[in-house]
Amino acid sequence: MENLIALLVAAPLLGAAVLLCGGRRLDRAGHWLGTLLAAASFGIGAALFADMLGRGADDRTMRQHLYSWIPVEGFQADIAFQLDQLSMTFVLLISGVGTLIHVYSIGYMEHDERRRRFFGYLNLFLAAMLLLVLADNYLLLYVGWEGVGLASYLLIGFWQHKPSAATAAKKAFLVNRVGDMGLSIAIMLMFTTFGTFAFRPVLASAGETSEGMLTAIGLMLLLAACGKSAQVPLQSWLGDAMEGPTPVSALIHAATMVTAGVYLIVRSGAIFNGAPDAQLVTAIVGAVTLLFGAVVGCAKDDIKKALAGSTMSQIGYMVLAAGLGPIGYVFAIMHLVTHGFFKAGLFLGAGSVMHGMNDEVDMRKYGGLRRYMPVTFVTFGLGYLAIIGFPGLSGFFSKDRIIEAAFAKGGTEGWILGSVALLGAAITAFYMTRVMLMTFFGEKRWQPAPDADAAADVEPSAGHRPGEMPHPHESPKSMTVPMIVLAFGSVFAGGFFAIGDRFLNWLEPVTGYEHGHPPVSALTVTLATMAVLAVGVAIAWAMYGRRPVPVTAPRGSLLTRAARRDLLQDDFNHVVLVRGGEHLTRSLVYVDHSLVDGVVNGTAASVGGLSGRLRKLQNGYARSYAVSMFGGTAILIAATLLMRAV
Amino acid sequence: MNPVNYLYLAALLFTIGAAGVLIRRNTIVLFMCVELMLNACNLAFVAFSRMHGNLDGQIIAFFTMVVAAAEVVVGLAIIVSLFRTRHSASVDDASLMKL
Amino acid sequence: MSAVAAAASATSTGEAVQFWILGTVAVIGALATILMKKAVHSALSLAGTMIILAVFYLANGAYFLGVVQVIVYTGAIMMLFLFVVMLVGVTAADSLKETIKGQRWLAVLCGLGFGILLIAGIGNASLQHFNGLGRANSAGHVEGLAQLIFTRYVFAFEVTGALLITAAVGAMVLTHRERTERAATQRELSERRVREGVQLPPLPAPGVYARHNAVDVPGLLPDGTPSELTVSKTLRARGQVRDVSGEALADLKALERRSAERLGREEASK
Amino acid sequence: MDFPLLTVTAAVPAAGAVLTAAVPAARRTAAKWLALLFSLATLALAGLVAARFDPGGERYQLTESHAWIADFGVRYELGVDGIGVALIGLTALLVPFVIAAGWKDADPLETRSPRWRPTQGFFALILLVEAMVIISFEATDVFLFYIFFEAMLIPMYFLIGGFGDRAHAGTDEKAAAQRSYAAVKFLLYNLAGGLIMLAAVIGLYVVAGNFSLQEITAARAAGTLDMATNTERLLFLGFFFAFAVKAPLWPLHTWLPNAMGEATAPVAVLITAVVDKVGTFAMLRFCLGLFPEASKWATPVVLVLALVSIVYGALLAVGQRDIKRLIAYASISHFGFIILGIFAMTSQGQSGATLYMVNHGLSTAALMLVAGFLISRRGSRLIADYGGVQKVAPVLAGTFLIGGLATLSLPGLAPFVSEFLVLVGTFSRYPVAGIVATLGIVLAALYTLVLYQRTMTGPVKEEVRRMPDLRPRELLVVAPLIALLIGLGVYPKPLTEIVNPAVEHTMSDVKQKDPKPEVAVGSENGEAGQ
Repeated sequence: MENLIALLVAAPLLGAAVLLCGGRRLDRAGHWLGTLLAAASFGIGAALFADMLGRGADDRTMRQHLYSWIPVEGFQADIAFQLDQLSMTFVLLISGVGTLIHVYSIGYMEHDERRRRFFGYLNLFLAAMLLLVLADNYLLLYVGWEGVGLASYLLIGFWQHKPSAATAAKKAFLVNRVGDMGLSIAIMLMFTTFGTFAFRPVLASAGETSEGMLTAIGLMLLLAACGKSAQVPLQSWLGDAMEGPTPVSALIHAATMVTAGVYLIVRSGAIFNGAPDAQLVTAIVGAVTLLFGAVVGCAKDDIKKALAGSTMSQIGYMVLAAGLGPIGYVFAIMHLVTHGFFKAGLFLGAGSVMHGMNDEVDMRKYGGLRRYMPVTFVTFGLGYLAIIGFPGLSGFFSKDRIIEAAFAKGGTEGWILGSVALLGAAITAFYMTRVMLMTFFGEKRWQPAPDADAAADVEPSAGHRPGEMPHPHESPKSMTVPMIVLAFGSVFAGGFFAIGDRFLNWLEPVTGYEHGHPPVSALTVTLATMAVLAVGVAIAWAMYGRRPVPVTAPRGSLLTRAARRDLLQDDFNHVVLVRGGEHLTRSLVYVDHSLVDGVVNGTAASVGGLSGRLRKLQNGYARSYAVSMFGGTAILIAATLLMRAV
Repeated sequence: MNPVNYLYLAALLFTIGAAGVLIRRNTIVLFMCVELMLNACNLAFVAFSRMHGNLDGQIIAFFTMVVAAAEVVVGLAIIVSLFRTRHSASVDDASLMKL
Repeated sequence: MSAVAAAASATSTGEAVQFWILGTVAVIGALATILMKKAVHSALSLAGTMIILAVFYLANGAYFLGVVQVIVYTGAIMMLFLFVVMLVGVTAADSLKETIKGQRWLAVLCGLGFGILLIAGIGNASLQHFNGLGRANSAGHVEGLAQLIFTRYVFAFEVTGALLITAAVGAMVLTHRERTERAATQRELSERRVREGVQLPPLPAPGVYARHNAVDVPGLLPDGTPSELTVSKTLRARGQVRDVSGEALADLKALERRSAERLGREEASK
Repeated sequence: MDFPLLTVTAAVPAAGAVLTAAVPAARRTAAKWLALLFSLATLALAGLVAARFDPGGERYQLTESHAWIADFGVRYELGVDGIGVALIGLTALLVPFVIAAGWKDADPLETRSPRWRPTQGFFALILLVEAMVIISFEATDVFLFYIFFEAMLIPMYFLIGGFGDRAHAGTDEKAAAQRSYAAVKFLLYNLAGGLIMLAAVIGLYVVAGNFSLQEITAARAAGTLDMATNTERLLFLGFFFAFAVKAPLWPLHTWLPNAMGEATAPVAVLITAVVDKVGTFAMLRFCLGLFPEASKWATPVVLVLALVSIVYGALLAVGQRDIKRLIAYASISHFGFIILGIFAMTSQGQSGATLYMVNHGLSTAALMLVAGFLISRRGSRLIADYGGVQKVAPVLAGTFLIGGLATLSLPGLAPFVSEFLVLVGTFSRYPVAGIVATLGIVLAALYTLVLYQRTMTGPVKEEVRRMPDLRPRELLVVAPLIALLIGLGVYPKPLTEIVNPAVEHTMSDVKQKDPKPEVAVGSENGEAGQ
């Protein structure tokens, strides 16, 4: 069975290669091929899962060594895979959700002339993401890590003719590169410390090095995770990434890629366990992002950006949980999986709504859609209930455990982290209710499609004409079926995992687990969560359910306006990094031209000038030459006399 | 009187001649200055001859004279042809050597 | 200085007197050579200096050279100079104004430096012994020279001969102008004049007959102004045209004054 | 005596140059094919060299040695180690692409005059450069190396100055002036370096008594040849200066943007991917081999200069408005990495630097050639003149993107392997330098993506609306390069196998050992590697 692991990656990679190099001949069948290969990957994953379930808990790790990748003295990097329970979880999530989204895209991208390429990119993403979770060393993980970055770049910028999309893609890649710097430094640190960067030896001997070194490695890994998982301070790209087609947002920027950071932290648990400082920083980053994303989510009128804020916030929960150490790892992953279901479902629902509304993304121009799009409404509603943590649904189980674990961290930080998590839950309830109410309830606030000038800014997937009023309609089967499947996951996954601690037992051999002792009882935490949840929903109802929503956004408070602008982080980046960078490069161009080149050109010019002067001595007058001759003779005589005198 | 004085005189005449070469522009005068320099040398040679008590210095002076004669012949011919083409006897007019 | 050395290096008082007087004159002559405006004057000064040098040669026992100096240098070479000066223009005076920037200062500086160094060098050398030519001239002075020239310096002598011949040929080649085309005949010349139509008749004669007996005086036009055309091209090129128009007027004035004087005297005598 | 394979490998392109130059004016297509044929023959010979080279064997193989100038101990000595084989392979590989990409570059210069044969001249010069570069990689006699190191300037000068880029914003006269400025600058910079090196070469002879690299290295290793510390340092500086100009290292780099900007894209590839490699190669072979102690002495300064090159080159690349100059500055940044790897003096760093030389050649060739195709279509080198090309010419845009991704060292493409090796190698000995160098990763992404965004994405500009996609000839040039980039990125083992022994020898020359990891888990790792 081990030998099948490579096929998990190979299948979608083959799809990407064929679809991207195949040319227009494949235009008609390309999307089926892509979907098929994604499904094949899922099938192989399922087979391996079945095989793994058949083994004992300690014997579940499978390995496959393909070949030595970079054989250099003292440096061994292998193309080798490791499939354990943690990787397996991800494989199933990635290939499962991935396949569903392939199916969804068949309908969503129907009108796009470049659909073949879209599927090629999606396959490329799947391959890279699977490589990321299957790698048995950090360097190979890095390959997948950058690979998903590339796929994300290509997919965000899929509609490249839109300058905003191209810019967003570039921004995503660049911000991720900053994170990648962290990862590469972490790998270099590992290499100098352990002489290797394969998971097994590094994690096994993590305890043998100093805590300072582990903290350094941990912080660098955290930097990488921040870039990929859009955590503060590297979160700014995620909102812009919503320029990509909606299935991309669902797959990459909600369910899978952005959770890679969590995977990285959990995978490197042994390192973090030895570095409490790094853990604390991780938890703080998670908590800050949790609030940050939630606040941003409250202010956005763009449905996808509101969901993006929510994604950020939910990943903040996961990072927070991962930062808690062994008491949180399992719940981080559990929340990751349930989040994968409901957030993908929510995004697909948003895509469906946009599909029916002439690609309008402004929620203020929605309203009352529940009657026109019943399936979307129901699936989106279930996802909504799941994310806010409605009792019994997925989010309830996973989020509740994280809040509990945060309190269980103990001490002041436990209280602070727990309260932040609790507060986050309230805000989540608020903004998700807001999205729900603005989209599906209330009166119709539909607007005619923007005119041709603005049309360039709109996703061209649906063939609508400018100036036309939207005719909301339910999406085709290829789109609704994945939504339904994901809705099932949103409803039942949490319960399935949590009841009987199934998920805990499954992952514990890999991540380890220790039971925390929260200062308050688990029931209290649950009840408190329920209470803040109710408050959040109630406030949202009061603001958006009871009274009509204005079509143009009110000016709002200072916080709202800041939140609309992503809490001014972009402005900060713009002023400090972009402007500063521009000035730096411009002045360096000047320096290069005038100083570095100037010195050389100046030398040349002064030699030329000196020659010009000397040339003037050559005036053609025989008498002048005679003077120099005569002077020369005099000097020679003087020299002779001097020599004699000496 | 110390016969070395002849040498001093020769040196003085030589220097005057050289200065003349540098100062004068008229090719003919310039040439005369060259002759003056040559004569100064001859004087020195003759004085040396007397000092050393052999005739070699005089022989050299003699050769110098012959060579000077040849030189004058050719030099004056050059001056004449130069004057024919340029209508000027100034050395500064023959300054085509400059860049 | 020891007495013996002093005696060996001493010369007669007569020679000393001669040296100081003639030496001074030689230096003055040399200075005049380089400072005189007119080439003729320079040549004459140089000739003088050379004659004095001939005397010094004689004083130093180089009788042959002294004579040769007078005959060859002063007699032949300097005459050659004078011929050339005449060819080029006797009266043409040089402007002593320096045209090359800094040349004169540099020349003076170099000259002074060089001279001082030379004199210092001579002073520095240990030239105290004066052997005299007594032994060398024992077989007769000219014979002694001849013996050296035809034995030790015979090759140099031969080469000098070759040099002289070469110089003579070179001088001829340099001054000789090969005719590259047939000389125009009288007929062709007149035809060209007619064709160009600038000056059909022969050029007007210089003012030789009217007032003056030299060819450098231009003929006067009816209004009394001199005509350049009447003077030879060479003189014009040299700028040696003499303007005598003023002279004529002055003469006229003088005539009038004299006549007035005479008349006045006559009037006075009345 | 064995078949003189190395001589023949260098002689074939030289003969090709002569024959190409002799083709009559009317048959210029024949000249092109002839040149291509000879470059392919050279490639085959280079393949043979690689095949006959035994990685486990002697340090220098396929050696040839003949007396040349006996009075000065100059010998005609050739021999290759793994690094040489890799770089000869790179050169022989790239030149056919350069010729194919420059197929029509000399056409605008053609006139009706039967005497004036620019096409023949262009291709003959390219082959001449190839011959000289190959023999530089082969020479194990310092003097022999020096001669060809300098001689290759002459054909390069004519290639830059005589066959410049026609795409120019200014008037023809201005363009010609800039071209000749670039060519003269190239020549003067490199000549200055070369002159200083000549002094050092003579100095080396005075000290060592011969020019043989092998003998001197052996004598130094055996301790029979002592150099005074200062002498060694001065000689090292003399050699290093010439190589740093050629490489080019900050602040001696300013000739490169001019030369690459003004030359046509294939010639620019020749400059940066082939000729400049002689500089870095020579640092590894001559500076480290002949003057190990002085190299260690100079390491801190060289590392700082390399770091400055990396960051400075990248920042300037961001600020460029001209596509080709941007690539030139990116190259300066990459050369910084190569030099960093060489002077980090770890086996990872040096293996990485050697791989980097090859991979940088491939990636820059891919990016530059596609940029050249792009420029030839629009007739402008300014980034601002493009926009939305992706929409009208997707294949061109795609290949451009892959070239760009290779330049930014995306994992999975060949440059990543080398860049990471350099970084790890540097980091393990000089952590701060390693961290500063990683900044280059971010900046590389910045300039590449900015370039791609501004030229390829966004609304389609009116001037590029009719731009044709890549033609078959052009695709044929780019596709193998891209395939190689991917292939060597995924499976670099053939290359590392050749290079590793040579690196070990160099490491023993400088008597350096890799730093040991803090926690010894090496045995377990080795097990995992099986």
